[in-house]
Amino acid sequence: MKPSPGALALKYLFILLACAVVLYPLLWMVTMAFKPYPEWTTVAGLTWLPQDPTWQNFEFIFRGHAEGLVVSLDRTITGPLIASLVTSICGTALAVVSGTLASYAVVRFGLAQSLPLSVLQLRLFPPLAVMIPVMVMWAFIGAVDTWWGLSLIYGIVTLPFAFWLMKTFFEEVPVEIEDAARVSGCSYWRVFYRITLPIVKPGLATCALFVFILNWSDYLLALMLTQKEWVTLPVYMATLTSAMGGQMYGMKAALGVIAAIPPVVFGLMIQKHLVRGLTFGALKQ
Amino acid sequence: MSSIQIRNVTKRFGEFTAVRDLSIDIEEGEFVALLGPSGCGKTTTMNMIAGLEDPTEGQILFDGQDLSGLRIQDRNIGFVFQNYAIFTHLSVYRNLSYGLEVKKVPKPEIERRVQAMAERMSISHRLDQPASSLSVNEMQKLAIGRSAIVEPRIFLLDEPLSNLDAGFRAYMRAELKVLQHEFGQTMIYVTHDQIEAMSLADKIAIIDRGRLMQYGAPLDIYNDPQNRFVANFVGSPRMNLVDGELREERGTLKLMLHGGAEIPLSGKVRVDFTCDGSVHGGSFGVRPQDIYFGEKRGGDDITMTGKVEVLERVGPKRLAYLQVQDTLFVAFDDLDRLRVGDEVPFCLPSDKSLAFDIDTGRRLGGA
Amino acid sequence: MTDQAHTGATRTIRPQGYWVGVARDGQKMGFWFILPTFLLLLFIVIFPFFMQLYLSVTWWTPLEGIPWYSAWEVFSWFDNYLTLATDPRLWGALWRTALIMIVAVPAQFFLGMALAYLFIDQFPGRKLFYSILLTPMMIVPAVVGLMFFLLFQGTGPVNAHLGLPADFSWLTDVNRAMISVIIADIWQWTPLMFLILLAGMLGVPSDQLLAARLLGGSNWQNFVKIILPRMKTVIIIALVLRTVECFKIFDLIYIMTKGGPGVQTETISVFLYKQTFGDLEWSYVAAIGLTILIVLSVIAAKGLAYMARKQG
Amino acid sequence: MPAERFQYNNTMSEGRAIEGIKALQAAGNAPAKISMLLTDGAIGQITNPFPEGAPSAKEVWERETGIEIDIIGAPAEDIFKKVMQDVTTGGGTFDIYTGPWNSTGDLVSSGGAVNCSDFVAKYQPDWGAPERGTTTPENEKLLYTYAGDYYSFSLDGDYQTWFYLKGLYEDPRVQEAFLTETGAELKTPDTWEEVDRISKFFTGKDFGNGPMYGNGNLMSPFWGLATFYARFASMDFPNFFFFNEDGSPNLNSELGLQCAEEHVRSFEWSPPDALTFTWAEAYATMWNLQIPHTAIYTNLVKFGDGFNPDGTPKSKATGMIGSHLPVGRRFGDQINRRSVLYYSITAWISSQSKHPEAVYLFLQWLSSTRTYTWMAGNPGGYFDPFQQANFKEPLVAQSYQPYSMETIPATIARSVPSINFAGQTALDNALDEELQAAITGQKSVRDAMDAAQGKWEKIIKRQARNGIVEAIQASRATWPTLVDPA
Repeated sequence: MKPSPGALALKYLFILLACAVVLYPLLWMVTMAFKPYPEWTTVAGLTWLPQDPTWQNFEFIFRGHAEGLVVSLDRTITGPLIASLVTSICGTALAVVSGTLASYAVVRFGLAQSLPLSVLQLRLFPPLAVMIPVMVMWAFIGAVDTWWGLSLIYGIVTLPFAFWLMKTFFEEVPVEIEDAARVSGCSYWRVFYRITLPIVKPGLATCALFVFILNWSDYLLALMLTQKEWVTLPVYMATLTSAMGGQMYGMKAALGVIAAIPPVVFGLMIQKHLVRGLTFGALKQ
Repeated sequence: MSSIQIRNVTKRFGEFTAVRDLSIDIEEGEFVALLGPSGCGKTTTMNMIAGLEDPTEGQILFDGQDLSGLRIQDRNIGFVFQNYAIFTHLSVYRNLSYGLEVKKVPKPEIERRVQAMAERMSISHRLDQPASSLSVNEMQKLAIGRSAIVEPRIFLLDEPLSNLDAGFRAYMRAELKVLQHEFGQTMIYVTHDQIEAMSLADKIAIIDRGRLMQYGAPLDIYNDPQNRFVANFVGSPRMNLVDGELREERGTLKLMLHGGAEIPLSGKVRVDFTCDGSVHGGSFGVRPQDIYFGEKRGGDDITMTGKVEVLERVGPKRLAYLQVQDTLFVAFDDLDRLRVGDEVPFCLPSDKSLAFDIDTGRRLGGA
Repeated sequence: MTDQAHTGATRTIRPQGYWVGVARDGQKMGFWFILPTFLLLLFIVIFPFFMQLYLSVTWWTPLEGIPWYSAWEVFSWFDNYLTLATDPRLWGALWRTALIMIVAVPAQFFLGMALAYLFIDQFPGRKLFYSILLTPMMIVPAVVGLMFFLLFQGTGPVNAHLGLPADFSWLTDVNRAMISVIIADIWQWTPLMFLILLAGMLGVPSDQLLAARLLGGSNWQNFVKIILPRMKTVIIIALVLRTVECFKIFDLIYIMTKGGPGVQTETISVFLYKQTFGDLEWSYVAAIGLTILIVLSVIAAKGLAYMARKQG
Repeated sequence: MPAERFQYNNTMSEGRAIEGIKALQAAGNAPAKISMLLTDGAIGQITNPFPEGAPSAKEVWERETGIEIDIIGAPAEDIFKKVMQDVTTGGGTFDIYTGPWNSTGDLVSSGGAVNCSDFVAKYQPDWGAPERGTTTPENEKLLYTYAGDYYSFSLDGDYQTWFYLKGLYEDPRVQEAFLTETGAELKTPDTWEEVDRISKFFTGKDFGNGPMYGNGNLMSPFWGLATFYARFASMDFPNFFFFNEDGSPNLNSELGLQCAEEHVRSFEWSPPDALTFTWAEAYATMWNLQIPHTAIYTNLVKFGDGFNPDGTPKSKATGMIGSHLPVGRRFGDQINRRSVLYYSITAWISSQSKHPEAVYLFLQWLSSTRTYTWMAGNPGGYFDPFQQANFKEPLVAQSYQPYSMETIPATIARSVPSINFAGQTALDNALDEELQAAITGQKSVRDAMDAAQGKWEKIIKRQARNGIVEAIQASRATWPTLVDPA
């Protein structure tokens, strides 16, 4: 019962069309990153591939200046890149560790049965609705524009994902294995540490990558809680303008490409599990 | 109601050939079982009949007509899945009515037919309940009823009894037979259970590794297996099949068995073995119930002596395992007088014994 | 064999709290395990709630020259709440947020559903196409904003491809700015719908689909009567998820249009951002924030209760 | 120091600053580093060496004092958000904020800026020095003080100045076409009426450089307010104030409405993307010869007229640009030419700075007439000249073209201040939104101005206890009364 060739052709047509729509903006940004100034707009005619490909845009954001450009940057991409990495990783660690522990306790010990929903509610509210008190708190504890301050808020806002994702993974661990270990005299901690954790290790990795993507993607929190030392990539990208040239499209595109790569790579790696994370495990696979 | 002709059908999945050059003719109104060990290609065959798979080569004709251009939904084929594929999100009623609903049958008509079918399958009392609340047995009935209600041209059943508990299975086996008569429909039935096949089917197609081994009425297949595979597969307990080398010694043809025992051949079975001079290795087959103890009843019957190793009670009778050198024969101890350890003579009836070519598995001589 | 064979689930679902009351040392460890999450939750809930409650009944702004905790000096009763009820800009922002939800979420849903339907069965290239189609949702929203900002420039490729003049503006046109933003949102989030709906669709047991086809149902009939009803939960999850996220939309818009032209693309988040850092109306923002929190909490509670009732 | 003209000694403002720092250092009262939040387009002027072979201002300072200057850039439109973020979160990230001059009031009332009156008394900067400093003592007050005290350090001269394509105006083909179409001779405009007539004429015309747009003035959110305020100020003779004596706004008065009508109508003649333009895109339209004239920031010339070091022209418009006095309205035989001071990068000392005195001294050094003149000539950023000394400096004239050296000071003398008191951001935003609504056609001009008036009244009411009415009255006093004969 093969579909008719016509139906198949139509199907491919649709899929190719969808792929084209998906790739169109991406391609424009990627090629823009390699275009020199005169090709940034279509005034000189529409060209997909850079006519005169250049590393100038990348050179500029990494070195602060580039051959043939009058303008220069006071801060290169290095700081924001490190800031993005450090805060995303630390925020991820915080979310994954606390989320893992709490979800295990909920799944195995039946503690705090209301916790799953409370955690979920955290994700419901627009961050801007609570930003003022958060800023005041962060200022009070001296966390504004620090790596740990940003990591802390990242850890908090991505906690729901870590918690729910790990919950679904723990629910899949056959309790008999743990029982067996219990019977042979292991303490609860040993069972968790020696038996359960190794079993959910792939899940843990998935969860960590997933949470990392979320943290890396943040713009708003970094916009409000950083000033200079710990400005992250997306915030830095949005501020790239110059006195004479206005918007530096090429450089922004180069930055965009750099900022886009890690989540896309990680995302494709954990493709299979994405759906669980994004639906808070509500959708069993 | 249709007749079906399967013509030289081959199905390949990449490198793997699931069905090879299969030809079967199924008459209108016949009840045919596709029988074989798991993985033999019987389900693939059925899927091809249903149109779920296209044959790689060959044709499947319904009343002489090739339906391969037709979409599945237009073929009007009843199909009962192994796990029934009940629409668990719908009520029992909606399950039954689905096939009629989608064909835009008028409401009162649907109502009438659903009621009748529910009555027939004795699930009327559950019509309004969600199908997910049914027991397995009821699901089975629902699945059959759901397919039957649209009056399909043929009816395909994929291992329909395998999920049932033993008691209900026996009941359902009888019920299926009744249903088939009532519907009068061509039914094709896939099973790996030869007893089911033997007791239900008008005809059985035995399939092994994608090849049709034999196709015929159950008794014909039982009495007259055309090859060693069929002989081995059909019948319970299994036929004794002993392999050896044919040797002519002083005018007597003997089958020298591995391990030292030998069977002197005479009568019909001897003729069978000798009808093809090129055959050197043979397989001797005799059903346990044909072996007898005591006096030779026919002149050509073959007498052997063996030691009773084990006695096993099967229903009212006992099975005796007789050790002859390294070879084991199984026979019914119909007189109930054997004891373990006895050294007893027994007879193999020549005219009921079968001869096979050990290399090709082909039946030698025969009818 | 109840529903198990039909949901395709092969694993046994463990009861929650399997070890409840097993032993005290277990409980104790569970307590320590929960503590960090619990503290983080308290940390982010308690103080913000009370601070907003406090600020929202004053006129305090950072321009006041007194610290926020002295805000009682400019106590204003419910003035902020009265303002809020009649502030056309706030309601405009809410309406625009709703508009984005009303247009983008269904569009994402239908596109995602159509794509998912195409991906039910195997075909050559499926994996590759699947990966390509998922890419947008993994890209940093700020970068997506930048991409569409570039695309929709007068001198950008969209105009060039559509043969429109460079002065056909998108981001600065009253109506087209919103369209551009919605297009960007649809571009980024249709893949999420696709992902979830496909997972749901693949969860429909294939033999039931076959059975439906064999019974004579057309593809459309089977889709409506068999696939869709079975996907109900998944569909609800997908829609709720996108609606909630859509309500929060900020990055994309702030980078593409900063809420402009005028306030044409100003959503509730952009509005709050501008009020917070532009107009510095902190007490007013606190009142709005608190109202949003309360309204959303009530909706969430009602929704969950409804779901629970449906399931029970 | 690059040139004799920029050298200073202990008797000069810069020298006093350096001496002061040395004293502080000796007392252990100076930081090792001063961090400065700066509009990103201005950074080059502090960090780029200028002129050829000389060091940068930053290098000179660091060499003389050993105190490192750490500069953090932010986009001009958003910088004050960052400032307020730092103030409200008590981040203490920066010693120096910069931002629009207009925001001084907001910053001061939020307690974010240090009152420098004592330091000014102690170190005597030359901001108002005769012949070198601001054009008038009032101007010094306007730029450096708020509510009678010194808080701000002017680093810019954003008086909207008129530039036009002289080459185009003088083209006989253009002149003839203009005469035929309008019956008048094409010359630089004196009044807004003439501006609009010329704008209308050029829109859609092609004189060999593609179709033109008549209106080059900024119309976009935030930046477009300058255009509106300049037009507004000249509605009455000699001035039309934004607020009356009692603090009530004038937005939906008859003249206010007329001004808004004119402003909105002028968008017809603007480039279609004008609503997204920052000054940079607006400059480009003139550099590409797409607009005939504009009232805009003076560095339009610096980046677009003249030649690059390699000899190539800076833009297509090189050699074609001229400038003229602000336009106004004819009242009898007089014209009230008015421009507006809007944005104008200004520095403040963060009240969270741990070493305000040292930071003050750095800013005094930077903003004193010699250092500042030197920086104003540097093409690496957009700090614009505004001190008398600046206009006498050949390096500045080279950057800003000799024709600007007359018109800019003349424009300064005829400029009104835009809004600068606590609540300014809210006031400007409220008006801006309504203007944009009118320009984009979502509201009628009358509805928009009524709404803006309402919002302003509300803000004034709320800010009354913070002394906004007094601030308005003080501001009115600083408006120029100078008028020109017709």
